[in-house]
Parts: sequence; structure tokens; C-alpha cells
Amino acid sequence: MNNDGCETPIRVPSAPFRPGESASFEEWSYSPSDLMMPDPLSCEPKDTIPHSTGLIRVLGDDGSRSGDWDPVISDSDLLIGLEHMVRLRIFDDRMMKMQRTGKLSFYMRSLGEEAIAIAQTMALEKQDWIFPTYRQPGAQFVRGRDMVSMICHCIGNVEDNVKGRQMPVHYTYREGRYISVSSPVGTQFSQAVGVAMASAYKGLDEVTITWIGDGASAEGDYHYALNFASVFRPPVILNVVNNQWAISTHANLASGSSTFADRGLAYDVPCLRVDGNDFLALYSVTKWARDRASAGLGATHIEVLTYRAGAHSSSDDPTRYRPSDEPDVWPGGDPIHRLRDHLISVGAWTEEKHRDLEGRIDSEVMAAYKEAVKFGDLAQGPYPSSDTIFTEVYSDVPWHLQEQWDEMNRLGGD
Amino acid sequence: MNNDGCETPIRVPSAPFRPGESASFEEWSYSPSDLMMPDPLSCEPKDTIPHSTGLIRVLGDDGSRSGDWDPVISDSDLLIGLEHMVRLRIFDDRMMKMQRTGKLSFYMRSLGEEAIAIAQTMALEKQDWIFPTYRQPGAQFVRGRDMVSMICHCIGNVEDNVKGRQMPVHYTYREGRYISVSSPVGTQFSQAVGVAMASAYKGLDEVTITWIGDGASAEGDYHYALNFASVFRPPVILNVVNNQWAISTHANLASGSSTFADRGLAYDVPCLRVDGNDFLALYSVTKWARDRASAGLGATHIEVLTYRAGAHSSSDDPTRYRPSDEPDVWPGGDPIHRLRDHLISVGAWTEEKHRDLEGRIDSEVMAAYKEAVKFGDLAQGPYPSSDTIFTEVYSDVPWHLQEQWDEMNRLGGD
Amino acid sequence: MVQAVNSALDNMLSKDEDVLVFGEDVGYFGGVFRTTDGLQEKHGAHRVFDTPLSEGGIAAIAFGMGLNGLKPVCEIQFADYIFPAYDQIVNEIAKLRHRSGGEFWTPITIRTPAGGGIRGGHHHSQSPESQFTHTPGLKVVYSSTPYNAKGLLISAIESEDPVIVFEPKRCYRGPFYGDPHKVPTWSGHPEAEVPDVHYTVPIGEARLVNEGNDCTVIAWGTMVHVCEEGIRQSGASCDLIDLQSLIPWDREAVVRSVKKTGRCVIVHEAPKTSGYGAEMAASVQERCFWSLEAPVTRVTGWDTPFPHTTEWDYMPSPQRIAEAIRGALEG
Amino acid sequence: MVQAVNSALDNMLSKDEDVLVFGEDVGYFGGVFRTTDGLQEKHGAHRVFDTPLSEGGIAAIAFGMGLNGLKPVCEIQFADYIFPAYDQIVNEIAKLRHRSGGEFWTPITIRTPAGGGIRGGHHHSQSPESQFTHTPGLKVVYSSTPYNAKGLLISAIESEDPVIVFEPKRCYRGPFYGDPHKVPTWSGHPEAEVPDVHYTVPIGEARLVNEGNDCTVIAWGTMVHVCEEGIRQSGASCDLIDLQSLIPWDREAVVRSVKKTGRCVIVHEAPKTSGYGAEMAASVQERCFWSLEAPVTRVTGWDTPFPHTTEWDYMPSPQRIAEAIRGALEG
Ligand SMILES: Cc1ncc(C[n+]2csc(CCOP(=O)(O)OP(=O)(O)O)c2C)c(N)n1
Ligand SMILES: Cc1ncc(C[n+]2csc(CCOP(=O)(O)OP(=O)(O)O)c2C)c(N)n1
Ligand SMILES: [Mg+2]
Ligand SMILES: [Mg+2]
Repeated sequence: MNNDGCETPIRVPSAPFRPGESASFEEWSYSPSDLMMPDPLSCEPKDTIPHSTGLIRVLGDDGSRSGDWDPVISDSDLLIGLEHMVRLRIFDDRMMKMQRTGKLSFYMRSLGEEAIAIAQTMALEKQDWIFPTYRQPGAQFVRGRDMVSMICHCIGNVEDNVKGRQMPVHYTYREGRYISVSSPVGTQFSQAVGVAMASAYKGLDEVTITWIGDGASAEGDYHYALNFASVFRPPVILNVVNNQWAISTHANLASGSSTFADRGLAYDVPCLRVDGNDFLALYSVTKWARDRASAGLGATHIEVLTYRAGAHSSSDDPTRYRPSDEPDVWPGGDPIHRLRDHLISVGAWTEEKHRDLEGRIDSEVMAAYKEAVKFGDLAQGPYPSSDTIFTEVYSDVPWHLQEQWDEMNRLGGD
Repeated sequence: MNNDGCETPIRVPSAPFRPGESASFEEWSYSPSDLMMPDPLSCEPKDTIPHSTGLIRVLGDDGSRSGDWDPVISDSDLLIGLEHMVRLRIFDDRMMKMQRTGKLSFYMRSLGEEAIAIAQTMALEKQDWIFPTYRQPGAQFVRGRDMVSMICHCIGNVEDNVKGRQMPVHYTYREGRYISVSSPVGTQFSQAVGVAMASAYKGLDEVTITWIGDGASAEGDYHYALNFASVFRPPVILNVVNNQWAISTHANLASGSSTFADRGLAYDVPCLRVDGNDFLALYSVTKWARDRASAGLGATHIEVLTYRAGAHSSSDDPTRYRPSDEPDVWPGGDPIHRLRDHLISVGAWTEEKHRDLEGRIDSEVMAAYKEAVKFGDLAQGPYPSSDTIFTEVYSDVPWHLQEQWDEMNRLGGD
Repeated sequence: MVQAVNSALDNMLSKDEDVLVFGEDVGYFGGVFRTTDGLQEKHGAHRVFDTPLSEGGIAAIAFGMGLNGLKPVCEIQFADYIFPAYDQIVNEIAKLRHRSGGEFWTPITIRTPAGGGIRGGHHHSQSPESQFTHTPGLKVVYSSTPYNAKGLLISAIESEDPVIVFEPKRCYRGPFYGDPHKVPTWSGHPEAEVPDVHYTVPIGEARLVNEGNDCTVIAWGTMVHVCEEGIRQSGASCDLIDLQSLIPWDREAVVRSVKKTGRCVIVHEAPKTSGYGAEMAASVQERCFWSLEAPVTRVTGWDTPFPHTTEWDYMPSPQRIAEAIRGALEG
Repeated sequence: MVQAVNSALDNMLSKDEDVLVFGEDVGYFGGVFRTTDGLQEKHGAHRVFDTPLSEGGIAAIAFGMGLNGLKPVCEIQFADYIFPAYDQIVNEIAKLRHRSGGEFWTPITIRTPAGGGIRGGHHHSQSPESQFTHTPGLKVVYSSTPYNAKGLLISAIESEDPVIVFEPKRCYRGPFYGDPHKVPTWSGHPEAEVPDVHYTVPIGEARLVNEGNDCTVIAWGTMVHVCEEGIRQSGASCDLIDLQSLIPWDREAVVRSVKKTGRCVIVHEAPKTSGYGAEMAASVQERCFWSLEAPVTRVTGWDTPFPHTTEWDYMPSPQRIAEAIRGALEG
């Protein structure tokens, strides 16, 4: 049946395409020359009205870079970004395979969204705080995290720094100022404002970046974040990653509005809408937002337009709720291919080098994986000791936990 | 000390004026001819951009009515509205006096905001649902509620239809489709969307109107209401009453934005900002919103700009946090005087008639009050029987409540 | 059990046009646990639909719909995610009838999959029933089998009061006896025969799963099955009471049994402190003190967040239950 | 008591520049109960400030500030309004240290006035402590006098863990002995002498208010004073334990006393079912079963919303407490 609500007494919107239909999108009319870059330090929120409804792009459909937002970044840095993206994709593929064999309980890929956290983190300074959801693991590569340690977390072995307490992909990496991922969606968005308020209070040049999904932006925390940011103007970058889906729920059901970006304007916060598969544009808007934040001008609200090319998670089967060709016909392209093709077109890279890179990273991931499983995996153990159930609940172990801990051990916890 | 945060590392905004300073506002530049009235049935949300930043007025500073928004309403209906406003003000004054003598535990006036619920309810149909906060009691007069019964609630006697369970001013009046007031601020805003969705589902021509304060608009429920309204487009009228204060907290601290009205645009909902002390303008925008709702076009978001002329409640002393002259210099005027003067200027009313009206209503209120106290008051009792503690918690009385009820009676509850 | 829930919803959607079903991913897709599969197609998108990802908003619109004459049944995708709706539930939904002097009420049903055993870690494993049992105005039920999952849900939807319905997600596909390496299905289980037609399991009635004389074991949700195994391992002869309804609970069944056995062990997954087992233990000793031959004890999750890899060391195991029963017998 | 709270905040603001104080109306105005009066003027608006009316937002920014090295102390204006922040508190604040393998933590303090006796009706009277005691990772304290209000608050702020601090608003201006017609002030009360300087009342320690041999009475908040009067009326010789800390609670003090007296009555304002009295009763009978000569009983608010005009029939009265003590003595 047609679940478009127009014929029903109550209006219930629907996804644009459902299985059995064939998805088709109009070609993008957005081009890199559409939008000027306002001066970050003198820009007023209302100056960003065009930026909140248009789309900031740097990489054109032909792979060339242009426009006002074209950032200053060296090809060698771009190659680093490309490498991280390739790394993340291969890493994800490996983990997904391992999930199928029971080495992990669960997995979530960043497929199609690799550019986001990688480009944005590269645009920040080392002291800046990253407050991610489960789809920004790539930031850790930028911050230098050891892949073995990431895998140890995912496979829940004795070296997992989360100590087997949370599901895979709930990374924490204090050294890289990458804040612990939590499952309840949205909560980090408002918390990040507090992190940034503390930086401001201490007078430090620290910016906090955070993300929320198109789906999760319906939570109260979204409103808290924007509103507190609008009142206290802390140095925070608030990204809504609109990948068009929240599990099976299309963004049409997340909001009745056309863009997420423009929501920030009502809070008197500048708003940018950026092509989330365009590494250069992401880098550029993030630098712009950081410049403002660092100058004491407060938050920037960014809609990152992308497409969740894979399943929501290893538990999900998107063919049940969207046409299987939808990812392919979506006009935003693949973020890795787009940056690769650009670098090739300017002579900084070649197809062959790319294949070599993929090969090298594949080996790197395999090696890391082999190293990690030495410490155990979910299928076989060893797991973190069951003692980790009782530690770090509090800063100390209160008597009632100690009593229960003793009881567990008496009854033969390991 | 100056608590303007500009000199502090963290930005903390302040109220524009504090005790010891003298308040001054610019004269309003808004005039009734500023804004056109778009056709309610063809208007797109973005057509209301000017209406969300300007101010819809009908009554000019000179007491004349004009402009596109001037509604069709007879002078006799306006006189009814005037009478209800006068009634509410005198009622409030009486209750406040009685509060000081202990006949009520607590009271909240609508001083300066009398026009809002009265004009808006008059613009609706009988079958429409009123979902108020504590500052819209006036709607009950429009719906014909007996004043004695309202007083019985406030003084918590045996005839209180809330049965002594909630504080004064937490009216409920099912016959008038006036839904029970609850203390947690904001909750009614999102609930009202559900009430309206049910009306739509049943295919009835019923519209729901609700209000939220400038302060309370920071709660998650505000976001839920707007977002669900934007997705499901039920027949609901969502008012933010910006009376500039939330207890001691100025609207500057409720939001960083300039108007509350324009927030709805980001949810693709038409937005109007209206002079909340202008009876005619309120009536007009509400009719406009109802026409849309009733035609299946969904919600309208309205900022009602007014000023809380009195204390927050009987427990509050506003001279501690704002200049005592602030209410007087605020340029919005007094809603009763403005309508009175208009009606006098068109020859439909006279000063003398107004004084007579006040006298008559004063007697009416006194008579009602005397009638009500016959059933007891908070100082002397009798109160609703303590049995009312146990009834209507559930549709029946489960055994554990029965057991406790028996225990109370055994121990000498009355 | 998934089909039983689906069947309850299907029956009620067919029987009463005031029934609506909604929540995150429940519409087109049919729910992440598939409990609403096919219902949108059958009953229409105006009756079975997806909502924005906002538990607070879901509860709020349910409140309003219930107030305005409908019987909304909403799903919170995981019980762990019910907390953004906590204010709407405990301050608003629970109190409407009372606060309005009986003028308004909102007879809604909130369904939510709860409990551990699916490697869900901190936030896909919690069993927050006790945080709702402290709120007057709410009824709270917790199913354990396909039969009572359907019967309790229908009772909840038909109730004139708001009801929170916990469903043990670990048992959606089969009972769980405490051994993670065994994955039995429901087929052949006596409580898995679910009539297609409308029937109810009344709110307030417990189910006697097992009869015995040595000790009374009280449990709900997944733990009912784990207790069966625990009792077997203990070698004792026990009454096993599946409470089914937490508010109101079945006083007669519990008191009768404990007066008979003189001993009582209460088992639940949630942390011990202030879990619903505390209320059961407090009530049992208040009502049966002179019959008790040993303290009432509790076997529960530890007072820590719910872990991921070590969840089998967290959830009450048959061994722990057996040991507690033996402890009770020794007095 | 208001001054004691104010003094604690003032001491800590002076001592530690990482301490910030904020919430609804706490800045310029000094709080609707005046507990933060004068602090903004003294310490600056960057350290003591008003926030938007959003309890969820307040808790969330406190989380972030605590994570980033500060010691935020936020106020929820009434405990009834803490529920919009419930998700941030129970799913986020409580679990951060554990979930991050100890990499991050947020040592925040949430203060909130709780309890009845001020004619507050449904939503200005609730005492929701038990709804926080079920969440591992939180510490929970409940003051009753000026002395412990200050000492517990300082301990909370200095704690490395998140602490919820309930303050009995009925006692802000004076103790309450259960007679609404008498309004004593704190002056002359032994626990009202509050040193200006920094001192602590350690979290986890109870206070023995009264010593006796017949029965142990356990209470917290306003009820401590009502119990004094109830004990007097009962004519019995009782240990009166002011629990002060609910998580963790003082096992030694409670067990020692009940083993001595053999009888125990627990008193709180919140509804009975799943109130913290359930945990106390369950724990006491588990730990002291063989010493008990009567069931542990509870005197509590009824399992209904909190009423307005009839609140004196709702809150435990000295008479009800006396009757429960006599009941315990009769066994
Ligand atoms: C509070 C809460 N409610 C529900 C869920 C279950 N859930 C996990 S992810 C998800 C969809 C999120 O969609 P979106 O925010 O768009 O992020 P994306 O997965 O697309 O990156 C849902 C409903 C959750 N984790 N937290
Ligand atoms: C959830 C919640 N938090 C706090 C309060 C306490 N409180 C009552 S009214 C109020 C201020 C409301 O201001 P506003 O929304 O602007 O409405 P106004 O009083 O100006 O009409 C506050 C903080 C409450 N009632 N509910
Ligand atoms: Mg998404
Ligand atoms: Mg206001």
C-alpha cells in the first residue's frame, strides 16, 4: 500500500522511495561558485542565510576545486586525509567480516561518510576536543590512535580500553581528546556545549566539535545545545550529519523542514550546509567555524549533507526499507573517489599509487588485526576480567560494591 | 558589580536593566500598516518571514484600528472581550488579597496579559481544545465557567473540582474543553500536538491551542512540539508568550535570538509575532491560524509579545531583580486600557460605562467569593475529604491503595 | 514471542479503531525487533507509523491522543531509551487523572523491550522497571512468554490507566535458561501456544510456574526461565512465581506461597539497590514475618552498569540462584 | 539552613576556582529559596549565573564542564523538576567513568530542594530520592539540618563522583516536628551552629540523633525531625538514625543498632512502593534477620500523588510513627 499520508485523515510522511521502486534524484545544481565565504570574524548569523539553504562545495563534479571556500591545504595533507579515509574503509570492511564470524558482537561502518570526521578533525588544533557519535571513528586516525588498540576494543578482549563494558565502536581515546562514545543518541550534543564552556571559562584556546544525526536531532538535547550555545556563546562546532536515514526512518520523518542547517539561525548562530562527501569543503567550513570559535564568537551550526551508503549497523538490512540502488544513484558520490580523482587530476596521485595504498593498508589492517586477536576476541576470549564490572563505577569501591564483588568471586567469577 | 559577561572569560548575558537602574525602551516603531495579511490558505511558511520579525498590530498608539490584520468582529463582541479582561483583573486582585490573608496558599496573576487567552479563545470555535499554562485562566470566562467554581478551586475547599490535589490556579474545566493545568512548564506544548493529532485522526474540525512561556521554551518539549507539528501537520496553534521574564530570568537568558517567533520557520511552520496587548491583533492572528489548521494545513507558531506587569507569583518580589518602573515604561501599554480607549474613541463605550462595569464586576467577584467561601477555604477548611487522596489515582482502587486508605482511616484521617 | 506481540497489536487494531501504534522504526520497517511487522501494510500508515527519534515527543503525543479519546500504543525502541520520556511519564501521564479531579485521563500503553543477554552493554540491556513502580498512577507489567506477552499487552491496551509493558528482549526468539551457549526456540514450550484470537492475561495476577514446598522463588521477565534452571540445579522443591504484574502485584499468590514455604528468594536482572526486589523483600517480610524461617534474599544484577563482554558474570545465573535457594533452606 | 547551604557554596567558590554555581534564577536573584543570595555579586557572573529554563540542558552542560576539569554545582529549582534531566543523569553522568574505562569522569554536584510540607501539591512536594538510588555511579545524600546541609554539600562538591544532594525545603527556615501550626526556627537547635569555615560531613556516615534500646527508627530529610516527635509520643526508647547518605549508606550504624534493638521502623515522605524504605527494609531483614523480633515496617507517603490541601494526611505524622513504633514493640 501507499503509506503516503495524504489520503489518510492524519498526515504521515513517507520516504521518497521504497523497495520495489527505483530511486532517482535530480542532478545537483549546487556548484562551488554558488556561495561566497563571509569573513569569519565579522560575519553575522543572518549573513549565512544563503549558506544554510544552499550547499557549500569545493570539489566540482569534474574533480576540480574552486570557489570561495577552496581552503589552503597542501597536497601532502590531502594525501594524508585520503590515506585515513582509505584506512577507515578497509578497517570497517575487515571488522564487518569479523563480525560475521562472531569475533565482534556488533559493528557500525562509516561507509560513504569517511570524509566527515577525518577532514573536520584535520582542520582543528591538537588541543581541541572531539565529542563523537558512533560514526566518527575516523577522527582517531587523525589523532594518531593505534589501530591495534581500536580493534582490541571492538573485539572486547583483555586489552580493550573500555574494558568490555560497552559495545564495539564505543571508543574512548583520552590521549587524543576523543571523548567516550555513548549509545543514547543526542546526549553528546548538549554535553559538548558544557565542555566548550569550561574551555572558555578557563580562557584556553580550545574548541569542541561534536556531531548529531539527522534522526537524533529530534531529541531534546539538540535544542538544549543550540539554545545554551546561543546564550553563552562557547567555542563549539555543532554538526548535524544528515545522512538521510535513521535506521529505517527517512529524514522526511525527522523533520518537516527542508534543511537542518537553517535551524541554527533561529538561535542566532551562523549556519552552513556543506557537501559531506567533499573533503575540501568540510575542511574549509570547519576552519571557518574554528576561527570564529577561537575568536570568542561562539558556535557554528553545520549541516553535513551525506548519505548512509551502508546498513545502519551489522544488525540491519536496508533492503527492507529502501531501494537497493538508492546509494548508487544518490548524486553526492563517494568521498574517497572524489578526493582521489581530484588528486589524480592535479598530478599529485595516480591510480596505481592508490591501488598500492589500498594494498598497503589492507596489510596494515590485517597485521593490526592479527596483533589484536593475540589478546583474545569475543568468540574465544579471554575477556577483560569480570573484576572490571566493579571498578571505576565510582572513584573508589564503596562497601556495597565490594560486598557484591566478593560474592561474585566466591561464586566463581573468573 | 556589572554582571555583563563581556569582561569575563565566559559570556553570561544579563537583563537590560536591574534595580537601581532606570528602565527605558525605545518607542515602538511597529505600526498596524507594517505587515500584510497573507491568504491563510495559500500562505507558505517562508511568506511569514516579515511577520516573524516585525510585530502584527491592529490598535495603533492613538487607539485607532487599521491595517491588513484588522479583523471582522462586532463592537458588542469586543465589549464582551473587554468585560472578560476587566473581570479577570478584578478577580486576580481579589484572589491576591485573599492570598495575603491565608485563604489561598498561593496565587498567580495574569496582570498585563489579560488579552491573550481571552481574545484568542474568542477567535476559536466551541469544540476547540484549550491547553493552557497558569497564565491563561481568562479562557474559562470565555467558555462560560462559573466564577464560584474557579474560586472554590483556588481556596481549596470541598467544592474544588481539583479536589485539593493541585495548587491554586491549576484549573481544569472539561465542559469548556479547557485541559487541566500542570506545574511542570512546557509539557503541555508537546502534548497539545498529540491532542490535535487525535482530532485529525478522527477527521473532526477541532483545533487545539496551547501556550508556553519565553522561559519554558528552553525545555525539550518546545522542540518536540514544533518538530512533531512539522512532521504530522496537525491542527494546532502554538503560542510562545514572551512576557520578557521567567521569574527573575530575563528573556535574554532564555535564548540568544532576537525573536521567538522565527524559530518556527526552521520547522517549516508559518510564524507570526503579535502585539500581545492588542486585543484585535490577537483575535486576528488566531482566526488566521485556525483557518489554516481547520483546512488541514497544520500548525502556526505565534510569538505573543507582552510584558509580565506583576510579580511572577504571590511568592515573588520583582523589585529584587528589575527596576520598579520597568512595567510602566514598557511601550506595549495596558491591554484593557488600549481596548477601552479604542471603544470609547469609536463611540461604543464611555468612561462612565467603564467605571460602572468595574463596579458591577467588583460586586460580582465579591458575591462569587462570598458564595465560594461558604464551602470552606484554605485557612479554615473544610477541605476535600482526605479520601480524595486515594481516588482517581487509577480508574479503580487497586488493593495496595485500598490497604493504605484503610490504614489512613483507621489512624484517624477525616 | 515477537509474533505474539504482533498478534496482540493486530487484534486490537482490528477490534478498536481508536488504537494507534507508533514509535521509532515501527511503521514501514516493522520495528527493529520486528514486533510490528506487516501492521502498517495491513492497517494503514495513519494507524501504524514511524515517528521522529524522540522518546519525549512520543510520550507527549501519546498523552495528548489518550486525553482526546484514542488508545495509543507506542514503542520505546529499548527500555534504556525511555529516560528522555521520564518526565512526561512520571510527572504527566501518571498524574493526569488525579490532578484533574478525574476530568481527564490518558489510557495509553508504552511497550519497551528490556533486559540483558543480547550483548548490548550499558545501553541496550537495562531493565528499569523499578524506576516506574515508584510512580503512583502507572501500572507496570513484565511479560516472560509468548502467551503472557500477548495477554498482558491486550490487557494493557484495554486498561483505562496508563500501562508500561516491559518485554524481555532476550526471550523474543526463545526462552533463556541461563546458558548462553544454548539457544532454544519457543517451539514446543507450553506457554508458546498463542491463540490467534483476542484473549487477556489480567493485570495483577501472577502465574505459578512450578509448585513446591521448600522455598518460594519470585521472578519476572527473562529471569523466570533462568529460575526454572536454578531451581532444578538446587535440587529443592520450589514454588516459582512469575509475577507478570509489578503494579499492582499479586499479593495473594505471593503471601500464600511464602506462608507455605517459609522461605523466599527474589530474582531480577536490574541492580540490587532499590530494584523491585527490594519492594518484594520488604513486603514479604512485612506480611509473612512470622512464617519466615530465613531472611528473604535477592539474586540480582550487581550495583554497576551493565557490561558487554562479561554480561554472563553480571546477570543472575542458575548457579547463583541455586546457591541462594540452598542458602534459604539452610536458613 | 539556607545560610548553611549558601556558606558551603561560598567557601567552595572561594577555595577552588574550578567551582561554578548555576541554575534557574540562581544568579542575579540568588535563587527562589535564596540559597545562592549574594554569591554572584561576590564571585562574579562568570562563576555564579542564571541558565535557560531547561533542566536537561543544565545537567548536560554540567556533564561537559565536569569532564573538562571543572567542579560545577548546579541547582534544580524543585526536585519535582529533575525529571527532564533524568536521562542525562542516569544514562550519562552516572556511567561516564565506567563506560570510558576510567578515561573520563564528571565530578558534578546537583543540588535540589525536595519534599513536602509547603503546600506545594503534586509538583512542588515530591521526594524522588529512590529514583536515583537505583543508578550505580551516583552518590545520593539528603540533608536534614543546617550543620549537615553544609557539611554534606562540601563533601559532595569535593567528591570525585557525581552526587545528588537533596535538601528538605520544609526545613530551610526551621525544623518541622509534624505540627503544621507550629513554625519553629533553627535558632537554638544544636545542629544549627554552622561554622563559617570549611568542614565536611563525610558521605556514607549516618548520624545518631537519639539513643535507645527498644526500636531503631531510620529516617532522612524532614522526617528526621518528625520522628523525634513520633518517638516522644510513642513513649519508647529508640535509636533514631538520620541516614544522611543514601548511597552509600552506613551499614555499620544501621546493623549495629537493629541488632541491639531487634526492631526497626523506616520513615520517609515518598510513596511506599519502591521508595528507598523498601531497600532499607530489605537490607535490614537480610542482615539482621536473626535479631529481629518483629517485621521491619515502613511509615511513608501513600502510593498516590502528593496532595495540596490534605498534605498533612499524606505525610507521615508523629502519630503514625508512634503507632508504628508501638506496633513494632508488640511484635
Ligand atoms: C535515545 C536513543 N533512542 C534510540 C536509539 C536507537 N538508535 C540507535 S541509532 C538510531 C538511529 C540514529 O539515526 P541518526 O541520528 O540519523 O544517525 P545515523 O545512524 O544515521 O548516523 C536509533 C534510533 C538510541 N541509540 N538512543
Ligand atoms: C520543569 C519546570 N522547571 C521549573 C519550574 C519552576 N518555574 C515555575 S514558573 C517558572 C518560570 C516560567 O517562566 P515563563 O516560561 O517565561 O512563563 P511566565 O511565568 O513568564 O508566564 C519556573 C522556573 C517549573 N514549574 N517546571
Ligand atoms: Mg542519519
Ligand atoms: Mg515569561
